Amino acid sequence: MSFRVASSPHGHIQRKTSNVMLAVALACLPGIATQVWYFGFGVLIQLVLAISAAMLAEAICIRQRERNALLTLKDNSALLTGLLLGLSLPPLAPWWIAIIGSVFAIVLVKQVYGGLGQNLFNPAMAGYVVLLVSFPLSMTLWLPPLQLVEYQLTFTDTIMLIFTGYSETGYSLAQLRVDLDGFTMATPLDTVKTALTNQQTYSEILTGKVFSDGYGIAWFPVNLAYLVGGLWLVQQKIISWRIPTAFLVTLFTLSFITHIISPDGSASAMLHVFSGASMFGAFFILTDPVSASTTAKGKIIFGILAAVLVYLIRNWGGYPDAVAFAVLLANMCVPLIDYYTKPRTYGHVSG
Amino acid sequence: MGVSGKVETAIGMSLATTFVLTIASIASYLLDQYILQPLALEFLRTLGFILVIAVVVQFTEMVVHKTSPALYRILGIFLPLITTNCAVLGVALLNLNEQHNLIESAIYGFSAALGFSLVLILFSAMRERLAAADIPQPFKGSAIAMVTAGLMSLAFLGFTGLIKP
Amino acid sequence: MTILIYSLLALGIIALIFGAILGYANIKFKVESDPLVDQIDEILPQTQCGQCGYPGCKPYAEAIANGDDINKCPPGGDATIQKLADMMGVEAKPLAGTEGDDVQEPVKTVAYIREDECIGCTKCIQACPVDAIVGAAKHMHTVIEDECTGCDLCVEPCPVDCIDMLPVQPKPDTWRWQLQAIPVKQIN
Amino acid sequence: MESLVEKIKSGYMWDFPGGVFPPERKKMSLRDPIQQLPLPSRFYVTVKQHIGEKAKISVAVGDKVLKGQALTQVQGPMQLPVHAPTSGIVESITDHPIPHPSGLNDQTIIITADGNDEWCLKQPTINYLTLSKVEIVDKLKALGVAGLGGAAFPTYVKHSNSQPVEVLIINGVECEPYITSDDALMQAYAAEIVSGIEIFTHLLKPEVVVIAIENNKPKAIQAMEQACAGKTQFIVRAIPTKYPAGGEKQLIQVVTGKEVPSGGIPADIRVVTQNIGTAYAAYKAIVHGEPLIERVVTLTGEQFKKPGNRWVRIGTPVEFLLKQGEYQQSKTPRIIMGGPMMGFTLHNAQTPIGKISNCILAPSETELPPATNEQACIRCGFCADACPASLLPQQLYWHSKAKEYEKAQSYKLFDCIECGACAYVCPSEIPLVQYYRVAKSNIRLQQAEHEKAEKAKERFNARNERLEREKQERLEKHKQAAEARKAAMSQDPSAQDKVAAALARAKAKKQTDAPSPETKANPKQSAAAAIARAKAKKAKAQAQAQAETNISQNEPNVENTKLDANTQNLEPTEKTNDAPANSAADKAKAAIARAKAKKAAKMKQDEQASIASSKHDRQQEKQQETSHLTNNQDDKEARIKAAIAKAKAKRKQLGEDK
Repeated sequence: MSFRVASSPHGHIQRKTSNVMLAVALACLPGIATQVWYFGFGVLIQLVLAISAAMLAEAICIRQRERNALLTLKDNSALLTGLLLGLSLPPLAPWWIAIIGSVFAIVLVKQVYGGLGQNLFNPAMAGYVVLLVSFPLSMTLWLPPLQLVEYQLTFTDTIMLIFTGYSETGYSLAQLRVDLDGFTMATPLDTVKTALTNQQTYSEILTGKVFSDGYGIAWFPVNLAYLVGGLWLVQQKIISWRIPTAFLVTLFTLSFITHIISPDGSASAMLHVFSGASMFGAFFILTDPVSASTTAKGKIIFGILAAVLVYLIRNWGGYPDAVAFAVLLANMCVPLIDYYTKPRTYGHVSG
Repeated sequence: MGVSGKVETAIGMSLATTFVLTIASIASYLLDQYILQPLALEFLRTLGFILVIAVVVQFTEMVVHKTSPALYRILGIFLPLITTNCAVLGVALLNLNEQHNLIESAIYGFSAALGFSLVLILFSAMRERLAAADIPQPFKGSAIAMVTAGLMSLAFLGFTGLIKP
Repeated sequence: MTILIYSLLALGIIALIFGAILGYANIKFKVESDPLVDQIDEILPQTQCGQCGYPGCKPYAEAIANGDDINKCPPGGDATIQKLADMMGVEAKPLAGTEGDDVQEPVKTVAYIREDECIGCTKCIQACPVDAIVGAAKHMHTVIEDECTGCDLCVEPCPVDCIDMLPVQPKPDTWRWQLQAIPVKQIN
Repeated sequence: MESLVEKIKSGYMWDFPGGVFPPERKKMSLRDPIQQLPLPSRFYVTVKQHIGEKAKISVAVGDKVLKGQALTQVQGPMQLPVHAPTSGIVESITDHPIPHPSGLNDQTIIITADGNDEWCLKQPTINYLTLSKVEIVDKLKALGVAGLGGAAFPTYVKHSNSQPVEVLIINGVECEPYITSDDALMQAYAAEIVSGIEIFTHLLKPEVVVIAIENNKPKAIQAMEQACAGKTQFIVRAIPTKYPAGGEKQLIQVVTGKEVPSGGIPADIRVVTQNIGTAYAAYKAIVHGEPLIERVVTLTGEQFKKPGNRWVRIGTPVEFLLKQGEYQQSKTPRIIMGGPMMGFTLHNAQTPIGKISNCILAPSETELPPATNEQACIRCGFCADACPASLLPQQLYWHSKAKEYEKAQSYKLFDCIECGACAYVCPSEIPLVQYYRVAKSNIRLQQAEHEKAEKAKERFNARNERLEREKQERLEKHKQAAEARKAAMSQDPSAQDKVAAALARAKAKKQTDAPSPETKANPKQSAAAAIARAKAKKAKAQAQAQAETNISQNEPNVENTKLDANTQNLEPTEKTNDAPANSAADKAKAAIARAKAKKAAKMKQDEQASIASSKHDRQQEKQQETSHLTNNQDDKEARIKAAIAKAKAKRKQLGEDK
C-alpha cells in the first residue's frame, strides 16, 4: 500500500487567516452601530460601497495573475480593508469617493506589491489619505450628530444625497449641515483646531455646541465602542496588546504634558485620546499585522512613533485628525524597526 | 535608486552625502563671504559653488577609497553622483538668500543631509524587504520602487502646514 | 574690463588652491591593487572546466573583475551567480543558455571509466585539471569519485571513449529535503 | 544568592518563552500495560542507527547468530554496534529502506528468525560499583546503548567527557501528543529505571539529579516517587505541560534556568540530560548484560483497532506492527513514525523499527486533517509568540523562501529546533518547518560544495606546480644531454664521422622507401590511413547519432530538442575544428556538445551494439598491423599495440594542427 508523505507538524489549530480577518471585522460591529446611531445610515451605505469596490478590485487583480480568485477572496482581507476605509469616510460623502478609495487601496497599495502579506503600507489608510489630499472638500463634509441637526434625514434622503448630492426635498448637503443656530458644524477636533488658531482659550471652546461635559458629543461614545471592540480582540489574542497600549499611553502622556504647560493653548489629554479616530486607529488600523512591525520590541516602538506623529500633526500640523498620516509614516519605518529589533535567540548573548 | 538596493550601501551613501553637504555649505559660505562679495563677483557664485562641491566630493571619494575599500567598491560609481545631486547646490544657494551666517548655514546643510539620509535609509530598508515579495512581473524592479516612493511622499504630505512661515 | 580680469584672477586662485589640496590628498591616500579578483575566485567552484569560455576559474575571475558578465558558470549554477551579483552590485541574470526553460539545478555528475575498455593511454590523466584520475601508462585507470568535479574535460581526449558522466546518487546523509516534490510512492 | 542546586532543590522552576498546547489524546494508548509481541519471521537491522559513523559489519551472509550477538564491531570514535534481535540466520546484507524522513535505502542486515529465540552468553555484573568508570562506559558502548529520546546520541560519549556535572536531568517529559511509551515504562518499571539512574549518578557524580515528568502523568510521577523514596539525591519534579517542554534545551531552561550556548552542548553549562528509556536500557545492559535490542513503542491513532504500548524488537518491520495493532487502511493511508509534531511519514511498510522510533501513529482523516491550501503569510506574529527559541519564524520564512541564505542565517536559522510549534499555529497553514529544512539542507550543501571547490583549487594549483617542475626537469635533462654530446664531440674526432655515417644511412633509407609495397610502408603512410579510418569511424558514429535523434525528433521533452540543436551545430564545428587550430573556447564548447550528443546516442544505442562495433574496429586494426598473424592470437597484447599506433598517429596529427 502506498502512503501519503507530508512534512512534520501534522496537526493544526483551527484558526485560519479568514477567521482572523473575520474576527477583526466583527470587533468593529459595536463601533459601526454607534456611528450609525449618531450619524445615520450614510455610514452603512459607505461601507457597502467600499467593501464591494474592494472585493471587486481584488477579484479582477487576482484573475489578472491567473490565480484562483474565489480562494483569495475567501480570506476576507479585501472585506476588512473595505470595511476600515468605509468607516473612516464621512457618512454623506458622494458615492465615487468610496469607490476610488477602495480601488486605489486594493490595486495600488496591495496587489501591486504581490497581494496579501507583502504590502508595505496599510491599504485602508493609504486610500483615505489619497482621498483626503485629492478631494479635501468632500472629505471634510462631516455631518454633525443627528440630534443637533434641525432637519432629520430619512433613509431615502441619505441615498439621494450620496448618489445625487441633493436630498429628496432639494436641500444641498451644505445647507443640511447648518444646525439650529446657523453656523456650520464640524468635528470636535476640527472645531478645537480652528478655534485655537483664532486665539480662543480652550475653556471657551468647551462651551461650544459640539461639546458636552468636556468631550465631543458623538465622537466620545464612538471611540468608547471601538475601545470595547479592541479589548475583545486583545483578549482573543488576535492582536497583541503592545501596539495599542504603546500608542494610547504615549498619546495620553504627551497631550497631558502640553495641557499642563498651556491649559488654554491645547486640548485636554482625554479629548485627544477619546476623539477623532484615536481608538479606531489604535486597535484596528495600527494593528494591521501586514504593515505593522512583527517583533515584540518593534511593536512598542511602532506604537510610540505613531503616537508622537499624531500628536505633532494634531497640534502643529495642518490636518485636524492625523491618524492616517501617522500610520503611513510609521509603516515606512517598519522595515528599519524590524531590522534592528531582533529578539535575543536562545543560547545567544546579544540580540 | 541604484544605491538604495541594500541598507548597508544606503547608510554608506547617506554618511558620504552628509559629510559632503555640511562641508560644501560651509565652504560655499566662506567662498562667497570672503572672495566673491568683496570683489563684487556675485555673478560667479554658481560657478564657484559647483567648483567647491566638485572638489569636496573628490576629496571624500579619496577618503572613502582609502578607509574602506569594500564600501568604496559598492558605492564606487555613486560617489561622484553626489556632485550632480542638486540638493547640494540648492542648499548652498539657499544659505545665501536666507542670509545665514556661518553656523546657521552649517546647521542648515547638516539637517538637509539628515533628511536626505533618513529618507534614503527608510527607502532602502523597504526595497530590501520588497526583494523577496512575488511582485507581478511588469512591476518588478524600479517600477515598484517608484510606487513605494510615491506612497512615501503621500505620507509626508501629512507634514504640510507644520512650519508656519 | 577690470571685472573680467578680477573674475579670471579669482577663479584662477580658487582653482589653484583646490588643485593643491587634491594633489596632496591624492598622494596621502594612495591605494594599492584591488583584492577583488581573488575574492571572485573564492566564489567560483574551481572546477577549471572551461565551460565559461575561459581556460580555468582564475582567468574568468579576472574577466569578471573588468566587466565580463557573471552568468557563464554552469557548475556554479544560480548560487554562484547570486553571490557574484551581490558582490559586484550587478543584476543577477539567469544562467547563460538556460534562459528558455525553467532553471533546474544542474545535475552533479562524476566521471566513471568503464574498466574493461580502458587501454591505459594516460590521455585522460593529462586532461584532468584536478588530477582526479589514478593510473599509469599501460595500467588500469580509475576516477577518484570524491575528487572529480564533473568538469567533463576527460571525456573528449579518451581514444576508446570509455569515460561516462554519471549523476551522483543521494545518500541518506546528503539527501536534501525537497519543497514541492514530496513523492507519493506506490510500493507494495 | 543561593547556589543553583539549592534553588532547584527548593522547587523553583523557570519557564521557556512561547510553546503551544496541542490536544494530548494520550488516554487512547494507556488503557492496558505494555504487551509482549510474537516474533516476526524476518528482522531488518539497519547498520547505522545513531548519530556518528557506521560500525564495521562482523557477520557474513549465512552465519548463524544468537539473540543479542553483536553484528557490527566498533572501530573508530562516535561508532555504536548493533545486535541481533533474535537467534536466526543472516539472510542477506543489502540496501533496505531505513527509518529516515527521506525514505532512502541504506545498508541493512536481514535476519530470518529460527523461532527458538536463544540468548547468546551474557556477562551480567552483579555489583557494578566494583567496575571502574572506564569499564562501565566500555560495557555501555559494547552493548549499543544509545539515547532513546529521539536523537540516538551514543550514551557512552555523554559519559566519557571529563567536565564535572552539576545537574543530571532525567527526561520523562514526553510532551509530544499521542506518545505514551515513556509514561507506560515509568508506571511498570520504575525500580529498574531508578537503578539505571543510579548507574548514571555513579558515572557522572552530579550534585543533584532531577527526574522531570509533565504534570499530566500523575501515575508515572507517583510510581517514580515510590521508587526514589530512599534516595535523597533524586528529586522527582512535575513540570507544567506545554509543548515542546520535552526538548533538551527547553527542559534545561525549565529545570535550571540556564541556556545551552548556541552551537554548544549541555555539558558546556555542566548539565547532562538522559531519557527515561536510556536509563532503563543502561540498567539492562550493565546489570543483566543484555544489549539494546528491544524498546517500548506506542501504536496509536484512530486507525488502530487495538492501540497500546508494545515491547518491540529493534528491526521489526512496521508492517508486522500494523498487523498486530489491527490497522484499518483509510482512503489516503498515512503512517507517521514519531508524534504528530515532529514525526515523519513513512514511505513504505517495510521500514524497520530503529532505536529512535518511539511511536507508530496512524491518524484518521478527521483526527489530523492533512494540510489544505497554503496561503500567503500575513506577518501576524503568532508563530513568533509560539517559538520556544524566540526566533522570528516569519522573517526566516521570508528569507528562506527567497533563497537569501545569508540573511536567514543572520536570523539564526540553525538555532531552530524544528519543533513544529510555529507551523502548528500558523493561520495561513504554511509548512514553515519544511521551508527551514529545505533552507538548512541547501546551506549545508553550499558549504560542502564550497569546501569541495577549495580542495579542487588546491589540487589544481598543485598540478600546475607539478607540470612546471616536470618541464624544468626536462629542460634540465636536455641541456645536460646537449653539453655531454658537445663535450664528447670535442674530445674524440671519431665521433664526427659517426654522425656523418648516420646521416648517410638516413638518406639511403629514403630512396628505398618510395617503391616498397604497402605492407612494409613507413610510418607516415600508415598514419595517414589511421587518420582516414578515425574520421570514417567518427562520421559513422555521427550518422548513427543523427539517425537516432531524428527518430526521437517527435518526442515531446525539451531536453531532446536542445540535444538536436547541439548535434546540428555540432556538425559544422566537427568539420571546422579538424582543419584549423582553434582557441580553447571552441574546443571546450565542442567538448560539451559532443559529450551531450554522445550521451544521447548512448542512451538510444543499447550496450550490445557498442561492444560489437568496438570489437569490429579492433579486428580491422589487427589485420592491418600484423599481416601474417592469425586473428585469435592473445587479444589484449594486440589491442595495446594497435592503440599505441593509433595514439602515435593522433599525436602526429595534433602536431600538424598546432
